[in-house]
Amino acid sequence: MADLFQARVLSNSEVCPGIFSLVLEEPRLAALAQPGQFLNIRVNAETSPLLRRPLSIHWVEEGRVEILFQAVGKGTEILARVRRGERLDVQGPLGRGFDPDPGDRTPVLIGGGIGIAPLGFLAQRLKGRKVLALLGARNGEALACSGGSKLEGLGATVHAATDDGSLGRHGLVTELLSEVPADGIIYACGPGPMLRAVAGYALAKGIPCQVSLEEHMACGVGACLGCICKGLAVNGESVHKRVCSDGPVFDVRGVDWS
Amino acid sequence: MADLFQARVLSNSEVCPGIFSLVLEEPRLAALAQPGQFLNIRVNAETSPLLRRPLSIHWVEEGRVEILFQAVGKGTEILARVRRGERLDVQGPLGRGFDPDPGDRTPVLIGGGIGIAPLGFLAQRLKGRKVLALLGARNGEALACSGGSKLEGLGATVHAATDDGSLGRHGLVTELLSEVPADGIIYACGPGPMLRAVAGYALAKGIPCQVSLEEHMACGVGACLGCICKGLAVNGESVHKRVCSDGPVFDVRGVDWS
Amino acid sequence: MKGREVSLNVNLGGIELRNPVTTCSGTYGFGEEYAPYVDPASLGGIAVKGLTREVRPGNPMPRLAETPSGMLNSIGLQNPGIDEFIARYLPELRQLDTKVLANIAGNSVEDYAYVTSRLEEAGGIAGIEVNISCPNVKHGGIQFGTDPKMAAQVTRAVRKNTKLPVIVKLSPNVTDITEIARAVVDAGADAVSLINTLLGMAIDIRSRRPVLANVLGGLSGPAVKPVALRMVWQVSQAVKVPVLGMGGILTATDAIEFMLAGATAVAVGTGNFVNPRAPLEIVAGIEEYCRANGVRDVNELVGAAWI
Amino acid sequence: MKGREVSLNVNLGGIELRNPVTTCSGTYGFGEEYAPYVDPASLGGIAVKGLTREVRPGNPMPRLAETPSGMLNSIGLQNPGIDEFIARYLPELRQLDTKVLANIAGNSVEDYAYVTSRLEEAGGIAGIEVNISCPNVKHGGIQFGTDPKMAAQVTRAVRKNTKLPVIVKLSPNVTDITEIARAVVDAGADAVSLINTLLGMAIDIRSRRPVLANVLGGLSGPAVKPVALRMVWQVSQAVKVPVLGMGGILTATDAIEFMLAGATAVAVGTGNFVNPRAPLEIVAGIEEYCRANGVRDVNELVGAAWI
Ligand SMILES: Cc1cc2nc3c(=O)[nH]c(=O)nc-3n(C[C@H](O)[C@H](O)[C@H](O)COP(=O)(O)OP(=O)(O)OC[C@H]3O[C@@H](n4cnc5c(N)ncnc54)[C@H](O)[C@@H]3O)c2cc1C
Ligand SMILES: Cc1cc2nc3c(=O)[nH]c(=O)nc-3n(C[C@H](O)[C@H](O)[C@H](O)COP(=O)(O)OP(=O)(O)OC[C@H]3O[C@@H](n4cnc5c(N)ncnc54)[C@H](O)[C@@H]3O)c2cc1C
Ligand SMILES: Cc1cc2nc3c(=O)[nH]c(=O)nc-3n(C[C@H](O)[C@H](O)[C@H](O)COP(=O)(O)O)c2cc1C
Ligand SMILES: Cc1cc2nc3c(=O)[nH]c(=O)nc-3n(C[C@H](O)[C@H](O)[C@H](O)COP(=O)(O)O)c2cc1C
Ligand code: FES
Ligand code: FES
Repeated sequence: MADLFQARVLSNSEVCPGIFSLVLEEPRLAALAQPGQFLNIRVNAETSPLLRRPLSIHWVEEGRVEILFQAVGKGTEILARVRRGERLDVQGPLGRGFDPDPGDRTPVLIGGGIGIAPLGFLAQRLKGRKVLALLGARNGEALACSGGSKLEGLGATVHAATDDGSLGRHGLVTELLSEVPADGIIYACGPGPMLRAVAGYALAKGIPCQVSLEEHMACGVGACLGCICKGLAVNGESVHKRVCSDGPVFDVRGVDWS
Repeated sequence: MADLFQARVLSNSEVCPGIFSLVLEEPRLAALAQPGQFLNIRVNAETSPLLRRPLSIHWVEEGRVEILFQAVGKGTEILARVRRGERLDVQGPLGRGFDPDPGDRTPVLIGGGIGIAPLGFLAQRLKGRKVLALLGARNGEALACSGGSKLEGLGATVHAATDDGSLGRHGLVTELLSEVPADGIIYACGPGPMLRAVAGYALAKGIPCQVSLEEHMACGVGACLGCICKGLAVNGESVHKRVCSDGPVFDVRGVDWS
Repeated sequence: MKGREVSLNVNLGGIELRNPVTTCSGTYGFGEEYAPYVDPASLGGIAVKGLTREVRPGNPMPRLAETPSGMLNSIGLQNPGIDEFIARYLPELRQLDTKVLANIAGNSVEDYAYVTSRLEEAGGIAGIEVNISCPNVKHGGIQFGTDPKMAAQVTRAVRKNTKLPVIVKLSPNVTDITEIARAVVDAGADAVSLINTLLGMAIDIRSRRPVLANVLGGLSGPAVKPVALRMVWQVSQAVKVPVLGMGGILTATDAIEFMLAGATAVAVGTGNFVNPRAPLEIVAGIEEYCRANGVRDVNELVGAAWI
Repeated sequence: MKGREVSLNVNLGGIELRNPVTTCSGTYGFGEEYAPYVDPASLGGIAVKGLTREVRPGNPMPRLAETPSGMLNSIGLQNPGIDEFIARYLPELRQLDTKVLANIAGNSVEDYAYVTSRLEEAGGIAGIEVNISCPNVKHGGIQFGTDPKMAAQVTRAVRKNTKLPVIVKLSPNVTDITEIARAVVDAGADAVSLINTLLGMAIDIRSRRPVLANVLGGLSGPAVKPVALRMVWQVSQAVKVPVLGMGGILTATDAIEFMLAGATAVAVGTGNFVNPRAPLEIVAGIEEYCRANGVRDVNELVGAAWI
């Protein structure tokens, strides 16, 4: 069950330009966390910015929880200035994460940009399995520090695509989709258009696939109905699902991609 | 003329419990500043707290401007966390300060609590004169670090009163008023009731007296009419004066104390 | 320093609350979402998401925008409809050891009457909060809440169909909120709640389009507190029934301000998103304030700032 | 990267502004207080503090309260009266290389007419902004600004007594601001400005009293921006005259949002207190935005977000 923590910041550092690694010491949170879940973090005690910021869990080890975030606006910029030793108001773990049991299928982790981050934690749980990772980022450095090197460290086979061609294929990660084996199971996180392409591919090929969606959030717990996506009920009817609490991870067959 | 500065923070430290010394490196501001003037400081880039915080100039030396502040609320608590090397959005110097020419009178500086702070800068400008200081604070430590020791360092004769009796008289600084010589000229800053008592004494004895008043402010430059005090025109009529721009320092004869 | 006991009970138009702290409709789901953080038994009550006769899918996305010290929402009353509510959510809500307010909305007076009688039959709720003010639904809220005659009409229809206490929730988007308050009280409201959201909007300068798909949305959060306090101050002095105050409450200080302004009880809305434990902290803070100030009964605070 | 010239001129109901950025009445004194930070010649115009027939001492202190992302004021229209204004302040204002708007208020239609004709005689101002909405003065603002008939009456009286452009400043404390806007435009307003402050209050839980001596005050600052934007959006589509938009503008992004919503020009109020250089930065930011987006004439932005 989720809870509120005044989590102690063990470290916060810019691991590559604009990307920060924030490590929290919080054993109970670490014990509860599941891959694909997120934290809802209050960035300061003031009323502006007002809302918490949702950030995925990137890594869990020895009672520590790490997140990776990109400083893109007010909230994440304030977060970038948090220092070791301070306490951070953290709510979580929230949402439904990945189903980390691939059965006898080959796990294929597909991540774009900072969307690679949550795949790190998933790979930790898949340890011992042969994992294929298809990763895309603006350049090799961003790819490595968004989680790419950690995936490699865990023994995953990483195929890369970068916008500037500095690592792997010069292009989009979706251009690597043909490398997904027929017996694969896809776990994907990244920008909307990437997920749409991945979902289309998986549905067409009949490959099981889970995607982690993103929406602006207010409550993060399913109470406000602000973060709706179009889902499909089992009977094929279009229904509203809450990204924060019915997701953020959805089976592609449960999402209305039309 | 006042201006806006992105002033570099040279140091910011808690000099005694709850009282902070903040030193800014800003030669042009230092050159413009007059004793009794204040700075209007934006405490963060967010919209809450929204308004700047007025803080008096405590000390000016070699292109550096020091303020002393008590952490009493949202704004000052944020200010307490500012670190060396950061830039602070500072507006000033603002307001009409003390008339620092005592003529042939003996300058008597009367300060209560953090109101001692601006008297430091005044004493710097009175250097070479025989200065008497009557200071009050909650205890000896607060008195010393609010500016008391700096005044002594400049050669002023300091008579103290403290709430806990840890230094000088056990009581209020106003109980020391009888020590003001008949040829004195009073410069006072502190809580409202203290200033009222000082003004009453000075008016009754015919001793020239300038007091620094305080009001909540919005603009700090005389534009909003939010910080009004009741003044007296030369003809004795009651008029509204702006504490921020007609003051904060007023001749006691120009204030309607009724 | 456990001093004397402070009595925190208040009576909101016939509903006995164990303390004056409740949660706002639309911000607390159906009571289960915040269960990990707050035991409903420690609250005066909770209000559920607005219910309508029919299933409502709500507005298209985006539905949210953050604003300085506030937020805009245009959820569009998404809800499963009264039947599904009674079948699926009410049984669990009945188990909660707190007072449950059913918030209702509709397109017509008949809709309000229908939903009311369904709730009356079903039983298990403590009172009905009538949303005459939701600014999101084109053929609904806005008209009822801004016209005293229509507001009274809805109130009468609800009143006629239930013995439960009726709380009418007022819109702040009016010239004179006391006029509407008087009208609904004359029509039988046992209490009034205020404020609903202020009508606002946001624009994205990149796309040069409104941020919300619905264009207009409701502003809530600390930004609106001064307006909400003013309206509670005005309404509580204009009518004899108790006021449930809301709008930007995040801390015990905020809640106490509302009570001093004349609110008998308060509700936390957007504040839950910022601090899920806010309602609990507010109960504790009110109790502490009372104790520190020698207040034995929290009702002494109600309207204590009136001149 | 100096690209093509961007034309920033706008016409506000007959007043040619060199750029769309002005300052709000009551927040910019009589034009001299912000001289150390902003050269008026770089602004479209400035509005002076509200002027009345008689000298007004204003309300008792305290007059200010800070609120989340906003502030309350109850200055109570303190001003030296129209005679002293003309004698003492107008000569210097005439020297400024910018358009000066005289903001006027009154207790009666006759007061407005009188102040208008005094300004007409005196000369040297670019237009008259008629404050029918100041919520602070018991026998003035509030009634005129919330009743379409009275708003029209004041507008006609001002119109009759001057050839200068007349801008009527609307109150946000109404059910339907487009109704008032239409009424004043039909009565001869050349432009409308909005919004004035939202009526609010604050309470001090220590003293258990309202913070402001006047109890109620006007809410301004970023907190009100979503409401102001919504009203500019509504009014600019409801009337044919240009809109001067204001309410919570602090940055160029804010100002551009107002123009996209339908404002021909904008005014910075509370924002000056936070950042005295805000108006300058906004002029620069609008120009930059235009250049980056291939906008040659700032008028292209006006209402560009309309659906
Ligand atoms: C479930 C979930 C998990 C996430 N995990 C991560 C993560 O691990 N690392 C990471 O860097 N980011 C993550 N994000 C995105 C992150 O929440 C946003 O970048 C952040 O909230 C922006 O806040 P800000 O105040 O810095 O930006 P703002 O100033 O609020 O906005 C800056 C820009 O970011 C956009 N933005 C704001 N909020 C969101 C949002 N919730 N989703 C998408 N765009 C947004 C705005 O539209 C704007 O363009 C996640 C989002 C969700 C919903
Ligand atoms: C001209 C002038 C010079 C000043 N010089 C100094 C100085 O040198 N050192 C120093 O420590 N303080 C000084 N002050 C007081 C200082 O401005 C306030 O303590 C500060 O603004 C409080 O801000 P906050 O956000 O921390 O408190 P808030 O959270 O805003 O309020 C906390 C408490 O402080 C009170 N308060 C807030 N603003 C003021 C104010 N302007 N005047 C009086 N009380 C206020 C509030 O009523 C409340 O009780 C000066 C004030 C003025 C007007
Ligand atoms: C996301 C959201 C949904 C809401 N839904 C409803 C609703 O269904 N019925 C209703 O009467 N009010 C609804 N409201 C209004 C709140 O109940 C409350 O009146 C308003 O938000 C002001 O309180 P706050 O500032 O504490 O949030 C909603 C508010 C928000 C933020
Ligand atoms: C301190 C203060 C004084 C004001 N005085 C006047 C006034 O005299 N006449 C008037 O029409 N509006 C007055 N206003 C309203 C502003 O002109 C403006 O409409 C309002 O503050 C909203 O803009 P803002 O949020 O940018 O401040 C005043 C506002 C403030 C904050
Ligand atoms: S963010 Fe509130 S329901 Fe998802
Ligand atoms: S603070 Fe605005 S006039 Fe003094």
